[in-house]
This record gives sequence, C-alpha cells and structure tokens, in this order.
Amino acid sequence: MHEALLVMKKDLRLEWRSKVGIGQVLPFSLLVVLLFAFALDPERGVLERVTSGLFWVVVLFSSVLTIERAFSVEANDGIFDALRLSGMAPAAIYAGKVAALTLQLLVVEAVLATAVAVFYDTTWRGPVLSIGVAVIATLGIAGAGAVYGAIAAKLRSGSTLLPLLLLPLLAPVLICATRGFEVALGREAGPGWPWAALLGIFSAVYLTLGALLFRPLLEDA
Amino acid sequence: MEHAVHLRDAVTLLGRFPALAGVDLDVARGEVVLLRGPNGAGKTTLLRLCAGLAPVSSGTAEVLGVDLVARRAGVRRRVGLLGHATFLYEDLSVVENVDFWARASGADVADGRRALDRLQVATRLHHLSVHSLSAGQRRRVSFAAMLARRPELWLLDEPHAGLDANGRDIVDDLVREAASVGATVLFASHELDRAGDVADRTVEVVGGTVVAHDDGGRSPDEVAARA
Amino acid sequence: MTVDNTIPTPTGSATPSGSAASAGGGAGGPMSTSSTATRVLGTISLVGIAALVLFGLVLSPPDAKLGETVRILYMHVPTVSTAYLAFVITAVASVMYLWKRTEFWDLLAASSAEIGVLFFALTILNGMLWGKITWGVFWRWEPRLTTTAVLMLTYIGYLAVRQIPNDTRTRGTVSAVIGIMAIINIPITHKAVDWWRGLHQERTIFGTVNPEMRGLQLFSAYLGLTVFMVLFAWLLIHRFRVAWLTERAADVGVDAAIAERRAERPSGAVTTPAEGGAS
Amino acid sequence: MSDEAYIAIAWIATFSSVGLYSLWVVLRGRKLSRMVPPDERRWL
Repeated sequence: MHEALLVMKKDLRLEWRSKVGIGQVLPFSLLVVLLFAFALDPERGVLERVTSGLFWVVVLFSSVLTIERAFSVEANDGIFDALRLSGMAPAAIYAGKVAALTLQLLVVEAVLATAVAVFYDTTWRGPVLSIGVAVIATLGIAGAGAVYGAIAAKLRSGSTLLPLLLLPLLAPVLICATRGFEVALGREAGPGWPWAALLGIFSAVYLTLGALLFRPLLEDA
Repeated sequence: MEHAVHLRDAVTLLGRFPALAGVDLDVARGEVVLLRGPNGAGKTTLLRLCAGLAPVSSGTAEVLGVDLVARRAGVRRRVGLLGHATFLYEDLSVVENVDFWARASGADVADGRRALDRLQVATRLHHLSVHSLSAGQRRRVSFAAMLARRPELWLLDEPHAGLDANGRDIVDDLVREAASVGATVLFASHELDRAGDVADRTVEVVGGTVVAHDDGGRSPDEVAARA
Repeated sequence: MTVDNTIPTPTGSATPSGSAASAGGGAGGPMSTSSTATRVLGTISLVGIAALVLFGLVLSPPDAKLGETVRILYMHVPTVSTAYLAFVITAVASVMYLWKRTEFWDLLAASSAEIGVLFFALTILNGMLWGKITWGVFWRWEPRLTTTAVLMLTYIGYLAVRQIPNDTRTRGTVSAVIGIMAIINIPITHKAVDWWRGLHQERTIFGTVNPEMRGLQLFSAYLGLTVFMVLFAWLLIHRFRVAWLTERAADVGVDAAIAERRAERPSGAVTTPAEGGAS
Repeated sequence: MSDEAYIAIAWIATFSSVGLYSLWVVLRGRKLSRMVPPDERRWL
C-alpha cells in the first residue's frame, strides 16, 4: 500500500515540478471550450443544450493528453525498466498512477466547470449527483487509461494509438456521465442514480481488471 | 558454488533481430567479469538479459538461481542495472530521485543518502533538478540510486563512460568492494586498461555470442578465496 | 512428380481446387492450409449457403410486420452472432495466453479477432441497408447500430496494435490485455446505449431471432445462424493456420539471421563455456 | 432503388466480402506453406 502512495506522491510531485498539467492540459481544455463556442454560435442557445456533452468530450481529450504524458515520462530515460527492477508490486504501481491521474483530472474538471459556468453561463445544480458522477467517471477514465497508457508508452507509435484504443472504450463513460450531468442540471427528467450506478460498475470493473492486467504488462512487455 | 549467471546457447530476439545468437557464459558468485567487444556485439542486450529485462527466445538462462525462461521477473529485485538510460526523473531533484528509487526497492532513505556520499555527489547538487546536471553528475546519481538498492548482481554498461578520473576511481573501488562482500559484477567497458585490473576475467562478445575466454590476470583460486 | 518444397519453388503442385494434392501426408507435407477437416466444413458451408439463399430469399414468405426486410434479418442475425462469438473466443484465448504463454492462444486470439471485425463490418452494412428501407436513411442512432460501431472501433484498435513490429511476446501480451479489456466493454456499452437510445422503442432489426417468426422464416433464421457458424469455423481454421505459417516463415528468416549474426565472429573463434572460477 | 434491390445488395455484399476474404486467406496459406519447411507446417 505504501508503494502505491509512494508512486502517487512521486507522480504528483513530478506534475507539480513540470507543470505540464496546469501549464498545458488545462489551457488546452479551456481553448476547446472556446472553440466549441465559436463553432456553435452562442446566440442561438445551442451551447446551453450541449453543455454537459461538451464538458465530457473536453474531459476525455484532456485525459488522453494527461495519461499520455504520465506514461511517456516513465518511458523515456528507461524508467519503465527501473520500475520493473524496483520490485514494487505492479498493482501498487498501477494504483499509484491511477490515483495521481484521478486527482489531476479532477483538478482539470473543476477548472473546466467554472469556465463552462462563465462562458456558457450554466448554473451548475444537483451538486451531489454531478460531483458523484464526476468522481466515479474520472476513476473509470483513469483506471482504463492507465492500462492503455502503459501499452502506448511501450509501443513505438504509442502516442497516436492511445486515443484509438482508449476513447472507444470510454464511450459508455461519455454517455453515462453526460446523461448524469443532464439530470443534475435538471435538463432531463428521471432519476440520475442509474447513470451513476452504471458508471460505478464501469469503474469498479476496470479498476480491478487494470490491477490484474498491469502485472503481465510490466513483467513481459 | 552455484553460478550467479549460467547461460547455455541463450538467444534473444528483439523483433526479428537476433541480438544474442547463442550465448554460453558462466559467472561464479563474487566474480568480476569484463565484457569486451565492438559496438553492436550484444553486450548491452546480454546485460539486460541477465537483468530479466530482455526475452530469452531460446536456450537456457539462469541468474541467481532463477530460471529466466520461466519467469524472468523473479530476478529483477536482486539485480542492479546501470545503463545508458539514467533511470532518473528529469524534473525531480537529485535527492527526490534517489529517495524514491531507494524506498521503491525496499531500502530506506538513509541508504540513498549514503550512496550519494559514496559517489561524492556534492551536497549543493542535492536539491537541483536532474535536468540541470552534467552527464557525469547524472551518471553518479544513477549509480547512487542503484547502489542504494544493494543488488546481489551488478550489471554495468560502460560504467566509466562520462566520468572524470576521480569518478572512475570511485567506480573501481565500489566494484572491488562489492565483489569482496560477495556481490557479482558483470560490466561492459571500452576502457580496457583500467577495466582490466578490476576484472577477474575478461570475456569477448562478438556477433551476439561470447567468444574468447582469457583470465584477466586474476587466478581462479584468488577469486574463490575472496568469494 | 515429386515436389521439392524445401526450396520455395514458385510452381507449387497444389491443384487449383481448394484441396491440395498431397493433403496431410505426402513427401512434402501439406501444401496449403486446407485439410480433411476444412474440406468437410467447406463443403457444408457451401451447401448451407445455397440452402440459405433458397430458403431466405425464395421459399420463406415476407414477414407480416417487417415485410420483405425480414430477408436482411437472415444476413444480419448470423453476422452479429458470429462476430460476438469471435470476440468471446479472442477474450478466452487472451486469458489463456496470459496464463499459458503459448503461441497457440495468441495466434488464435488474433485470427478470431480479425474475422470478428469482418463480421462486425458486415453487421453494420446490413443494418444500414435495412435502415435505408425501413427509415429511408442509412444511419440512425439506433441502439444496436451505435453499439456495434463503437465496439468495432475497439477491435480495430486491437488489430492496429498487432501491426506494430514488435517481438512476439510483447505483441502477445499487449494484444491479450486489449482483447480482455475490449470484451468487458461489450455488455457495459450495450447497457449504456440501450438506456441512452432505448427510451422510445422503435422498430429495430436487432436482437436475437424474434419469437413471432413462424415456420419457414424461423427455419431460415436458424439455418442462417448454423451456416455462418460453420463458415466461421472453416475461416478460423484457415486463418489460424495462416497466422501459424506467418510465424514459422518469419522463424525461417530468424535462423538465417542468427547464422549470419554468428558469422560476424572472427573465423576460428570457438565458444568454450569456461567453468566459472575453474581455469 | 427498390426494397428488393437493397436486400439483394445486402446478400451479395455479405457473401462476396466473405468470399473475397476466404480467397485471400486460402491463397496466403498456400503461398506461406511453400516457404515453411514441411515439418513445421501444422500446429498439431
């Protein structure tokens, strides 16, 4: 367990030092928010209808960048080999990476939410549901993303492969998170918890699966 | 005396390229063996194979009693590899790196700091981030990170490269000291004069195989006595 | 005419028809990926397809509700079922590969995935054609069509990863991991898409053979299913053997490379494994 | 394009693509079989 914390702290410190997340991923996500506004012509009220969808599309793009960065840092300078030699349990390394990724993505989402509130003048409502959905979805994204991040870091043309591998897999996350937000915003009737429940299943399944599959990835590949 | 490294006709395929094309090599515990040979002969791959990082496509390979064909991950914890890659996070500081790698492998922070001192890494450098260090300093820090793990088998890929004279003396002392406490050292080098007197035995690596075996001036019983 | 097949001569003795002259035994071993098993399956599939065309297009009556479009159902249900079977085989083979680490499971997973993607593509094609007749438009965000499209992308990712030149073990491990991650995604995506689009139940072609079908229609549907399963088995055996031969052909290259690599040594040098410590 | 036309296209497209794929696989099998020494041609 302390190994996982060790890896997480290292990742967060690495992020804090290099400021790639705050310096590059965050501005990128804000940029995309603006681009969508340009594309969808705010006057016609289109933005208001598509806010949660855009939010989660931007989150997915940002997570691809964040995950790619989190694992490319391990890939260069042969650090993957050092991790293998260190004797840390693969599941612990996986847990540490996922925890660090989740925190970073939650920060991105928080800033993004405020930006969307300002630019698209959305008044966020139903905090319990939306925060719950956001946390569960982000865990799922980080859980599946870490496995594909490790794969992408290992293969030569990995960075272009990561979106192709990860985004189709995250389709259900995109659907459920968006619908969950729509319900939270009151733009859609019906209970919100089923969406959160399905997200919970997705995250739980892929977190356990990731922990199991990280061993062969680290050992052999 | 069980061998630290026992390879018979070991082949390593990287993709379709046979980096190692049938290596026969035995290294006793406590022995210091120098790998000599032209670039691209397979020295680095041989070291990575012993570290359990390169696949054994065919043949038999046993390191520290672990059969690498069956489960090559088993040996990794007990092995120290120093390669051209620094194994260091560029954005973290010297101390943060060494602390992380020490604690990651179960050693404690003090081991890391002692290793840094052994490598004579000036304390003023401790809190600099690694990307602002010179190649030689970086090499000392990654050597320290390996030293902190107290590996049983040292696999050094051109340890002297990039080090100044003082640095090379330190490396030689560390190698001798490690061998004296029973660690086994396998290192590749091009500085044959300096490496010659550290090594018990010199082995020639050409075309992905181990070729000539001549004694590096140290008679076997001396090695046996010291192990 | 004995065929000397150690040296790859262009004029193979394989007769044009599917069966090789010296199938199985014979001096040179099989000259193609066919064998008695594939010949049997092959003929059954051909006969089955003929029967399916006869029953599906000619004998069975149009459906009360679906009208003539039920005939596309005879193409559609088999292709989607075969695709899912293929991906289940890929997942099981991937798990076995991670456990047993033998090349057989890796190649089986890869072959099955490739055929699966082909059948998924056909499923989408049939779905769209059916949509054109029923909705007048090729694509609608209809639950099944959408799910199939997304799932196909995950498996295209699987095939893309296998194209990257890598040593077989790395490629095997990575593909196995993706094969397992992708199969788990199928039920979850189904559920998510169902809830998302399934609120208003519009006429949908998908799902298993719907129960109202009677007599010849039901027969044609099940006939289609069995024919495609046999066809899948035939294809899988052939595709697996091709994958197996590809690896062996590459190995031939490797032995040559190893010999070439060893030739780099100065002539006359001999590798005598000196006993450690002993002079 | 009448309904029947689309149905025909569906059937023809399905069988022809499966056919083409099978042809590709069998031919590749034949080509590869010649390049591999006889004893290694079959997994069994």
